[in-house]
Amino acid sequence: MISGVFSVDSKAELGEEIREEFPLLANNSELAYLDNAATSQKPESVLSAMNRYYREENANVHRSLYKLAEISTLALENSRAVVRQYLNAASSQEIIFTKSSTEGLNLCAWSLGELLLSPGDIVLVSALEHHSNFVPWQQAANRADAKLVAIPVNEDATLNIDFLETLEKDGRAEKIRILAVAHISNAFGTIHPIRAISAWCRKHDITMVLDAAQSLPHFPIDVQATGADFLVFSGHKTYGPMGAGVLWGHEKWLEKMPPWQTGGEMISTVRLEKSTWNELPYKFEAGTPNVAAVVGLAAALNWMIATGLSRLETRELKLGEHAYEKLVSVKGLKLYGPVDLNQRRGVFSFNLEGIHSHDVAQYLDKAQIAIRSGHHCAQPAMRHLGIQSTARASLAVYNTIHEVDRLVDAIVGAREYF
Amino acid sequence: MISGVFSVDSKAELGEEIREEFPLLANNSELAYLDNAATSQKPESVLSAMNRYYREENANVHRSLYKLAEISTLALENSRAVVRQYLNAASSQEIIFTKSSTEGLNLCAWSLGELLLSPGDIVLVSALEHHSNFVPWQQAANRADAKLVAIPVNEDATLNIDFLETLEKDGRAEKIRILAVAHISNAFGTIHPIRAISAWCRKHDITMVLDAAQSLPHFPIDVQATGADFLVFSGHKTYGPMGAGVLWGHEKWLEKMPPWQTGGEMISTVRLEKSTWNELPYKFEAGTPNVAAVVGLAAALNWMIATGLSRLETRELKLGEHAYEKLVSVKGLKLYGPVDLNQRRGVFSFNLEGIHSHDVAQYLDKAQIAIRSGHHCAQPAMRHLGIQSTARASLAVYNTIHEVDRLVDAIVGAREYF
Amino acid sequence: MNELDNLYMEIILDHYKFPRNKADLSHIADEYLHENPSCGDSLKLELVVGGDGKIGSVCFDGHGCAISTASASLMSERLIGKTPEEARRLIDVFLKVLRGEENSDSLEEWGDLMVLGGVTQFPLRVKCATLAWHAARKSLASCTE
Amino acid sequence: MNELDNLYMEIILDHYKFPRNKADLSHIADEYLHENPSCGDSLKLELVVGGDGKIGSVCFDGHGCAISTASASLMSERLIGKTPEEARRLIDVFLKVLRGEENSDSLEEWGDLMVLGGVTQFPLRVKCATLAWHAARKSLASCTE
Ligand SMILES: Cc1ncc(COP(=O)(O)O)c(C=O)c1O
Ligand SMILES: Cc1ncc(COP(=O)(O)O)c(C=O)c1O
Repeated sequence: MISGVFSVDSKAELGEEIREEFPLLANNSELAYLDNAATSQKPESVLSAMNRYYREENANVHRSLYKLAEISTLALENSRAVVRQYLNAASSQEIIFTKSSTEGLNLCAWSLGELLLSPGDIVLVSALEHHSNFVPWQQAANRADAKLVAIPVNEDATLNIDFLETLEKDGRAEKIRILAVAHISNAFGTIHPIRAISAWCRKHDITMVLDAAQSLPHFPIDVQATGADFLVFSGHKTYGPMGAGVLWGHEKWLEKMPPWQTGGEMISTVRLEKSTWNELPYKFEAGTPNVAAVVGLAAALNWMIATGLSRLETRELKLGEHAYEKLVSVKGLKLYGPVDLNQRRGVFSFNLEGIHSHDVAQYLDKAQIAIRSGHHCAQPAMRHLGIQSTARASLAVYNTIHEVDRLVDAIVGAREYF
Repeated sequence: MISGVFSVDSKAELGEEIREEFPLLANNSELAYLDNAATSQKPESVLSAMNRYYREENANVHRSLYKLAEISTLALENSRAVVRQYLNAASSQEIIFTKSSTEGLNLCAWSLGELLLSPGDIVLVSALEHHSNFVPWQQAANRADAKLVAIPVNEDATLNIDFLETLEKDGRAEKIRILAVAHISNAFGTIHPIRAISAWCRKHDITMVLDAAQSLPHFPIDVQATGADFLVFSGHKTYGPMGAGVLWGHEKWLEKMPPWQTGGEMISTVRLEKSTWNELPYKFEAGTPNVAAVVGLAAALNWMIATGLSRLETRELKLGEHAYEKLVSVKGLKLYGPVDLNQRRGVFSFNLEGIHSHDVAQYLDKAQIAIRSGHHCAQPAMRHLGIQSTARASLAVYNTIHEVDRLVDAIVGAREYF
Repeated sequence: MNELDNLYMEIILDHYKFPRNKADLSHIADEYLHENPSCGDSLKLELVVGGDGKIGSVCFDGHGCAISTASASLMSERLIGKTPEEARRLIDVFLKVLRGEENSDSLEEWGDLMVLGGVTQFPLRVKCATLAWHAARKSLASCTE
Repeated sequence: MNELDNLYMEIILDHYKFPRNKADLSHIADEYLHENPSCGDSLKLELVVGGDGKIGSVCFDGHGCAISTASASLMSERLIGKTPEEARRLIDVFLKVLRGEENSDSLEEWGDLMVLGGVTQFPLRVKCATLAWHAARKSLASCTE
């Protein structure tokens, strides 16, 4: 899944020394941080880029003529160019900075919803979505008197894609205006067949929103190759800082969509009766942008490129294989999600027989292993699968084989403790 | 305007050494940064608080049981408690973190607008508002088929408060549901009579939204004493980082208001047909919060308290008086805004006869003096006053008498250059 | 793992494995489910006040962790025989202790329940320990007001 | 202040103080105002193509800084006598140079206009220098297509 834009470096395999580039981990040598699907740690280069920004370049952007504002504006726009290139978007105008995936998805749901939805229409989501790609669409459908329909989930936490055929047969496909789906499920790690889905959307003239919050951290994505019309991701899950997210959208849609948040920077003229809007991408960026965070996000993408995208991916795949094999062999452990390793990435959701996942997580914490327990903001999926909560370990490139082994040992310990 | 919550320290007057606490300024000894109404520089303690957070405490919040997440959650909630105390809000539930004032005002306009506005209603703003407190209300009024009315502006950039009487007499006062007004005008520095306005709102049962983006940097505010129902401000203008803003609202309103952005963290249960919402303040905080920025914001407020709120204010008032006296004596310079110094704070908007403000700003930049030129996101006010643009110098506590003198000298230089 | 044992006292693990007053409450509509939104735990509670004005039975049903299950189990034992007024007072004290607003010594006379005081050292588990109590608070509010 | 002189060349200051082809265009509705949203500058433009298919007159009106006024003034001189097609080509080259997509040498044969090349060193002033040209581009689009 390496895109062709970057020279794939041929350097040696990435080793555990990568962990040392992350100050929080370097300062906590005993910590096995396995909650990467929630948020990632940040490398030194990201922290120092933000720090440098505040110490040398901080100013408000766009509207000032002095040198510092020029530098700050450049910092913002250069970061936008980095994101554009990383995603292979057609132009920088298509790159809208948000504070998070959630904000990007809300922007789509409010603005695209207003543009496209009429009473009786359908918004199609999957039952495997994170709440941030589910509730905004539910609310948008409500506002428009449209209907929310969810692609059901199979036992192995894959999408029941046959359902698309059902929608064709019973005529509902014609009424679908928007389809919103994750690239990878944050709860189970399932990789969804997004090219098949986007091809189906094309066929039925459906606008597709892709939630890449869990995929962008694991491999680069060429937005034009996805076939989607929109894509969101969060910097803080991608080795970048909190407060920097990206919404990419096709210019043809962004041009037509009404603005959502209004205020400074996004206007052209303001009169009492009526305002007109600034050009893209500013139309969708009301208020003072978080330049420092955006600079940090660009530094994170640059760090990934410099470290080598294929090396990162290779290392993660290896860790993932190891984790999978170890976990499935633990007695009394039920591992959720696809059995085919090619259909999953990074996330391992499980339960120990007779022990609540909270108690497992608490036990692991005492062994300095940080995992998550709960519904992972995916209640509809949990309900479909008839589970209340799971323990979830999720990987990033700085994790080690040893940490995975410690995880498995501690799980066995927990089984005995309770 | 010092609130009573903090022990007002009796230390000696603040001197210019305060400038050294700001790394960007310490590194640029020649820079006279006079664009503080746009954004402030940040003291070392703010930068190191954020840095420490990422190096020692970074994790996602709320939903995890491990130690690091507990620490990160505490960092978030302790910061909320700092803001609560600083504003003297009744409870932490009333403190909602946003990315900026703009986002807070949009939240109000969307959610309060939906709750309160019906066809024929009136939203009252002032013609002196920043676009971020104007356009969202214009759009909310449009959505509800309500009307936007603006309090007109006098020649000296004060509000024509007599207009409120007109509204009473012609019966329009009865139709006003929401009044949104700035505490201090970002374009002219006018302090608006907000207590008189809030008393008037009480009388007419009008919900009042106060935009404190330009006042909170200059003096502490006791939200309960303002008489307003909502207040917003931006951390980045208050010695804090970008990406952290605050919306304070009365619990009684926040409870009734529908959520605006939806997604992770803000839900209670999610079903296909319907979702229910988390308790306050989380109902309004969808998605991963920007904990680092919020930690930086709390550090900024703590820095102000530790430095001494009355000392900060005294120093700024002195700088302001000096700037005023010097500027009004420059030949060919028209200074906008109130002539009564008690009615203005921090902002000096002016034009030089026959010279466009852009050219003035460009000239000043070459003398390492950073000011702003343009409409300052206040087109309605500019139109009311019949001006196209102004040059604007705005002060913060780290500015010096010498910088103000350099400003004035360079203005004289510009007058001769062009 | 000493600290962990402070949380998972033997009494708690016992009530987790053998919860008292746990019953099938599937006859109660899902509407009346009490949920902890931050973790997915949910609980139904049935609280019956007898002719003598005292709580005759407290039953619960649901999915929860050791802490939330043990807390519900311990609570059920404690509330039976109390008047609604007494129960409300008890609940308020308990919630205050768990929120850290009152010293956990206040639980000292509560017998087995005292062990739940250890949860205060695990702030993120407080919600688990209080789920049942909030549910009881709500039931009591609706049964007498 | 050498650098500043690169921006405010004498020719620019001259065209600012004595703009050519500046006229009262209050008869043109505000709808047709061209604005630079980031700074508040605004401009009206009237461009007349004569019977010979050539631009006979270019007038502008508005409030702007030295750069935007001088640029409008210099542009007006340059466009008069050109066919709409030629004018469009000129405008496109100018915009490319100012956006940094083409070397400013391209302006070398443009006479006085060359001085505007200096603006490329002041990225935040590029919008000032191009306002009139974008306006002309729009007028030309509507006058022939
Ligand atoms: C698949 C998916 N979508 C959306 C989100 C929301 O991201 P954020 O909290 O950064 O807005 C997440 C993060 O938890 C996620 O995993
Ligand atoms: C009075 C006023 N309100 C609102 C804003 C918007 O603040 P932000 O850009 O931080 O959202 C500003 C900032 O320019 C302002 O001065």
